[in-house]
Amino acid sequence: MSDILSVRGLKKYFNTPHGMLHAVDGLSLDIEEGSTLGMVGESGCGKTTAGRAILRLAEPSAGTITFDGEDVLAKTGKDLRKLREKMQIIFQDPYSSLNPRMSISRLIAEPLIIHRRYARKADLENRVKELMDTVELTMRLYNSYPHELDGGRRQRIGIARALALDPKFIVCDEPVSALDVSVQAQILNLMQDLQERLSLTYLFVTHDMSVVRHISDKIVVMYLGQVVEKAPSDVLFEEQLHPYTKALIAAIPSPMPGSMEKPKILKGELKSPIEPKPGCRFAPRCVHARKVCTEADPDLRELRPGRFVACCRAEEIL
Amino acid sequence: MEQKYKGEFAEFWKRYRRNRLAVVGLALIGLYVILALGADLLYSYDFITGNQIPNAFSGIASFAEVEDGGTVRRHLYLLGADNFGRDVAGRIIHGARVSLIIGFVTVAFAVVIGGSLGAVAGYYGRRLETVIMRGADILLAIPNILFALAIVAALGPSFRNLLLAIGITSLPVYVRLVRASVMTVKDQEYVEAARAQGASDFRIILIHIIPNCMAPVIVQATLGIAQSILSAASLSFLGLGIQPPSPEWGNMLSEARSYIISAPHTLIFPGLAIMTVILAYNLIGDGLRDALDPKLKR
Amino acid sequence: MGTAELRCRAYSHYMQKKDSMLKYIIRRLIHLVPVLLGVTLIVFTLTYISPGNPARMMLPQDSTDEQVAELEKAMGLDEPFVMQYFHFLFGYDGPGDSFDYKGLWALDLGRSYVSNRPVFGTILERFPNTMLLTFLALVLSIVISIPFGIISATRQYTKTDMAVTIAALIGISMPAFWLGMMLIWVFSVNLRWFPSLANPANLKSIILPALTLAAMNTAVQTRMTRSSMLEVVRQDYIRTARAKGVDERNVIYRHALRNALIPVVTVIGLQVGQLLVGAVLTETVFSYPGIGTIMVDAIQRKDTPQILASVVFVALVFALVNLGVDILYAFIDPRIKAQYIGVVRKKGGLLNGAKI
Amino acid sequence: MPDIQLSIRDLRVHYVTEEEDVKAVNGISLDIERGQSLGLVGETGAGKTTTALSILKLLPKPTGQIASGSIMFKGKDLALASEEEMRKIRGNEISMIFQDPMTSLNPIFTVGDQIAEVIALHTTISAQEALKRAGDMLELVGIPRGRSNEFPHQFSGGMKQRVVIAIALACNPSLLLADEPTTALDVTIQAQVLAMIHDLKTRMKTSLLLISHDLGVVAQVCDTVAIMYAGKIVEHGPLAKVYEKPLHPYTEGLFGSIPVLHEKKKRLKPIQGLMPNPADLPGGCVFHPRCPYAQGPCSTTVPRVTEKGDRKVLCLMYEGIIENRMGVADV
Repeated sequence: MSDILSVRGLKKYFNTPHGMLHAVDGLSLDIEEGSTLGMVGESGCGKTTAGRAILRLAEPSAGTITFDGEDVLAKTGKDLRKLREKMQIIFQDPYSSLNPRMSISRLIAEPLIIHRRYARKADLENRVKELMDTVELTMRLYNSYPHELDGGRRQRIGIARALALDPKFIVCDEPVSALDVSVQAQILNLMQDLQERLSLTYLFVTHDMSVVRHISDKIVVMYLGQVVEKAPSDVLFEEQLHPYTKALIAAIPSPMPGSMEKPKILKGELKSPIEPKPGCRFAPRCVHARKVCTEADPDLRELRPGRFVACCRAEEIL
Repeated sequence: MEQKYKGEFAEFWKRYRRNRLAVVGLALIGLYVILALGADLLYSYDFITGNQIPNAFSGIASFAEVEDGGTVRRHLYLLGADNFGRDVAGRIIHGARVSLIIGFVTVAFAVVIGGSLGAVAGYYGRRLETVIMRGADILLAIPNILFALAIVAALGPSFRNLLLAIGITSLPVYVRLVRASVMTVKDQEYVEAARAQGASDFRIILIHIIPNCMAPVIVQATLGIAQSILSAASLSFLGLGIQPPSPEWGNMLSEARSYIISAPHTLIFPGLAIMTVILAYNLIGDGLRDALDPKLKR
Repeated sequence: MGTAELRCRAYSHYMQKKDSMLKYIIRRLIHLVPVLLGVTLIVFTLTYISPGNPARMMLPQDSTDEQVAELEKAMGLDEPFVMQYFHFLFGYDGPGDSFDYKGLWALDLGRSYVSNRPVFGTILERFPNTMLLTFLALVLSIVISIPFGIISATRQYTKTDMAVTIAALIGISMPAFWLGMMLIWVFSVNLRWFPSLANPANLKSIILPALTLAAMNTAVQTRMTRSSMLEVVRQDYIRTARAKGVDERNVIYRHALRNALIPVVTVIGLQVGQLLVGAVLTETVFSYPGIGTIMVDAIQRKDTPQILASVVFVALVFALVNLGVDILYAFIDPRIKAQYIGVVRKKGGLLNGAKI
Repeated sequence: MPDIQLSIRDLRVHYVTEEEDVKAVNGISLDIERGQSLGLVGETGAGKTTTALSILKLLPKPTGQIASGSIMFKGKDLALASEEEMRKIRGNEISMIFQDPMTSLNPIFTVGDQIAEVIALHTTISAQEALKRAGDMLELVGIPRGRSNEFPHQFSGGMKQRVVIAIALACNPSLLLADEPTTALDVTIQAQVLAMIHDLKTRMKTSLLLISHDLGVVAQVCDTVAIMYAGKIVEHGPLAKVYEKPLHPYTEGLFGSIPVLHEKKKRLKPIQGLMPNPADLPGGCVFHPRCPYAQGPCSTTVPRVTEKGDRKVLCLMYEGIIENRMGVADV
């Protein structure tokens, strides 16, 4: 399988009243066609911004993005709009991502109208019905409005809309975080089924470790705008190479009876990456931090085959 | 499509109706509109502007001989007569026409021009925004009536200048409002979703942004009509608006001022007319605010 | 380095660093300059384009065109627009001495065409009268509106609330000049309690104009206090206060009120400016010698320098008042204050003056 | 003989508006022993928060009403207590931590003042002394006392929640109600806060009612668990036993819905359908429209509590009315 998306050195900075915010600071990743890459981290780690920068919904400050052999950052105007048929996004908040003045059918039809997919109204309607069927929405809701629906159904609309143009790649930005667990499971199953049926590629952005493990083939862990660890999903949960990943996984409260030992607690809190000083960004909270950690940015290096880590003391502390 | 629109309106109406005062306001405006439209049928313009001096200060609900279009007839002064013996009720009804027109025209002008400027500033930002917003700041720095006063004082009192003065002074409010509203809506995820689908800027503004920022503009416009009517009456009261003998509530009050002791009715009724119209628009504005508030929708 | 990144750096001079309060005030003052310049330009342009020749107006009816032209020259009215505006700002030194003035920066715009007195002299002389009236109206409106707003909010949907709501609605709908005349009719003409003409020397005579001027503000502030209270009472931290066992009185007056007053203060601030303007009409109704009556007289007599001076003056005061309110606002709300001053040390907090 | 701290019997809470009558809590019974911690688990709209608010009688007025039932606390029925009596209990004997730390603190008072207030309210000490005690409380929750002069906006979310906890524990309450105390926090901060709650509760011997939608969070701190669905407690028992083998189909569905860290499941087994509208609940067993084991009587017969040793369950399968298809007839 070949990589459908390659990102190299992606940066996205924001100007804030307190200084330059390095939301994404040198992100590189590849996603294999038909696979799911999970991107996980706590709030403020830049994962959402990264997802949007890849689709150029937030204009990247630097870096290169290659999608399906094309240079995404070189595209402008019509070309960019054309490219967006192939790359779509599902948003976190099913409340604010749907235009409240549009009916369900209109919401799903909108991308098809924009790209003039169907000349005849009947064809358009058929396609909308087909999409509603795909995401298991009943036809009864055809003329309803988003505010009449619950979160799960709204998220199904978001998915149907993303699927309308037959994209190859979808950025899923916390698609289930706002949902109750029983509905969350329904949506996760739906997304997995769709991936198999339509051979979709997902970039799955989330803060929920168990969800990311469930759905991803590979995972990147982000901390303050940078990738700290990258590994196949199963392997990552067996053993973590970066002290942050270790702490993150240890902190998850497990619902397994008998596993109620005290979790290892990470001291301190996340600072926002405003004009960061050089050196490992995790160092202030890291129990293993030494002087060397604050001297230079650690590189993301392949410590073991297929497993990358950005920690200069990774070998020592293992 | 039509049926859907109807559904949305029905839902809006259901929410609006909950505020009983707002319904009263709507009924009041309806009444004024009907009176203004039928003003000529009830009282001819010549009659209410022509002098009937012998009947000056006829009391409320009194009868008197009047000359109307060359014939002499008995006339009921429902709300009495003023210093020239003109029918106060007739002048109020004809004045309603003037006030309603002023309110509507000035606000339509301000909403269209100010709104467009605000939308452009809000969506494109940068230098264009800076220029537009500085302009609005300057206009806002001169208090409303004062500015209108200065404009009419400079250009001379006439109906057209009055409209212009009030129109210009109400502009900056809509510039700021629409800009703020566009900026909020612009950052909504559904706008981002539209961009992700490949929609053009034009389509995003027209289909996704404008319809979603109309609510505050509609509310403000309703209150703005009240404000315009009040400004017009104030300017006329100072002698800078509609000139007598044309009937206008403000200039009626200005004339009546001298007869506060002898003929208080000439002072009371035009004032009540202004008050009820403004009250009605305020009530409607409150009702619209509640009915259009997205927070209450869910 | 990508172009977007460069763009980011280019914008960095817009970054607002943590300022001290003083810096904030200075920045706001600097920001005020272009706005005020714009205001003067607009007002000046309006008088420039207004029909009627001041020189001809000042001369007797039978003056010749030459005489008019000579006077125009003496007044500097023959110069181009830009020069005239420049004179307006920085002073005029004409061929004769009688039309010289130092310009707006020195609060000198020459003499009135009608009374031949320095225009700002008249304004500064009468301004304290307007201030007095405005101040009384402000105090009246605050004293009435805040308690009624609170009562209305704490008894939402009761008859009291309904009465206050309707009274406030009527208040915002009543034209000030009409209300003034109605008050005169009732209290001066019929009851003979107060004089119908007001002057600053007689405090009793200012009661009616102050009430008139205060009416609209009172109504607006009452509505604002009510809705702000209702909004704050819904907040989570009010629930926290109740969960602590704070009694209802203290929940309302200590926890809710101060938060609710933050937006009310802004509105009051904006209203101060409106009061100044409302004074124009109220003063006319009560023939009170303030800036308003100067302005109306000047307009009726086409006394250009006097109109110009009074409009610019009121706009200036209006702008300064609004600036003052913004600064005050920053002091009330620690969140905003903290943007300007690093760490806040506050004397007397929650426990001071509290009945425990 | 267990020392019962709080005993709720057949509590019903309704939200009455002009348009509808929302039945948020429909006859729940609960006991919390001294020093014990009970986890109340359920999804949005199950009535968890309403239950907690009705214990403190802080239901939104005038819509929220306790329709029937009793809430016995230290020999007193809180459902009948006066506002005056409740005020003495709130923040003193029973205190509460709310979900969103960002909005739970008053923005215009310093955190020190906010902690001191609750101490001053329920003790007779001087304001000065109260402020000193507030500083002690801050240190207890891991914040330097020097920060007591700062305002809430100067703290991060996790720190704010610590302040909220300090307020809640300041008067050494015998019962602490924690309503989703960590939902708004990041996972590493959540671990810090949970560990702190657990630690303080043990040290101060406080009973705890922990409300959460997260089975993992409850597992960290609770001894017993009650699962709530549509205003009813459908299952109740010792945490280990419930987690080991759920009795109620809804509990089973909840566990089937969550992805697990330690084993890779190919597919989740979610509960079908949606939460019912609390203004229009289904007849019979409220869960029957979504229940994979539902049979004829489920739509008509309202289930009653069946006791199975130290566990309780609300399902017709255990009343012998319908066939037990879960295969856990005997516990």
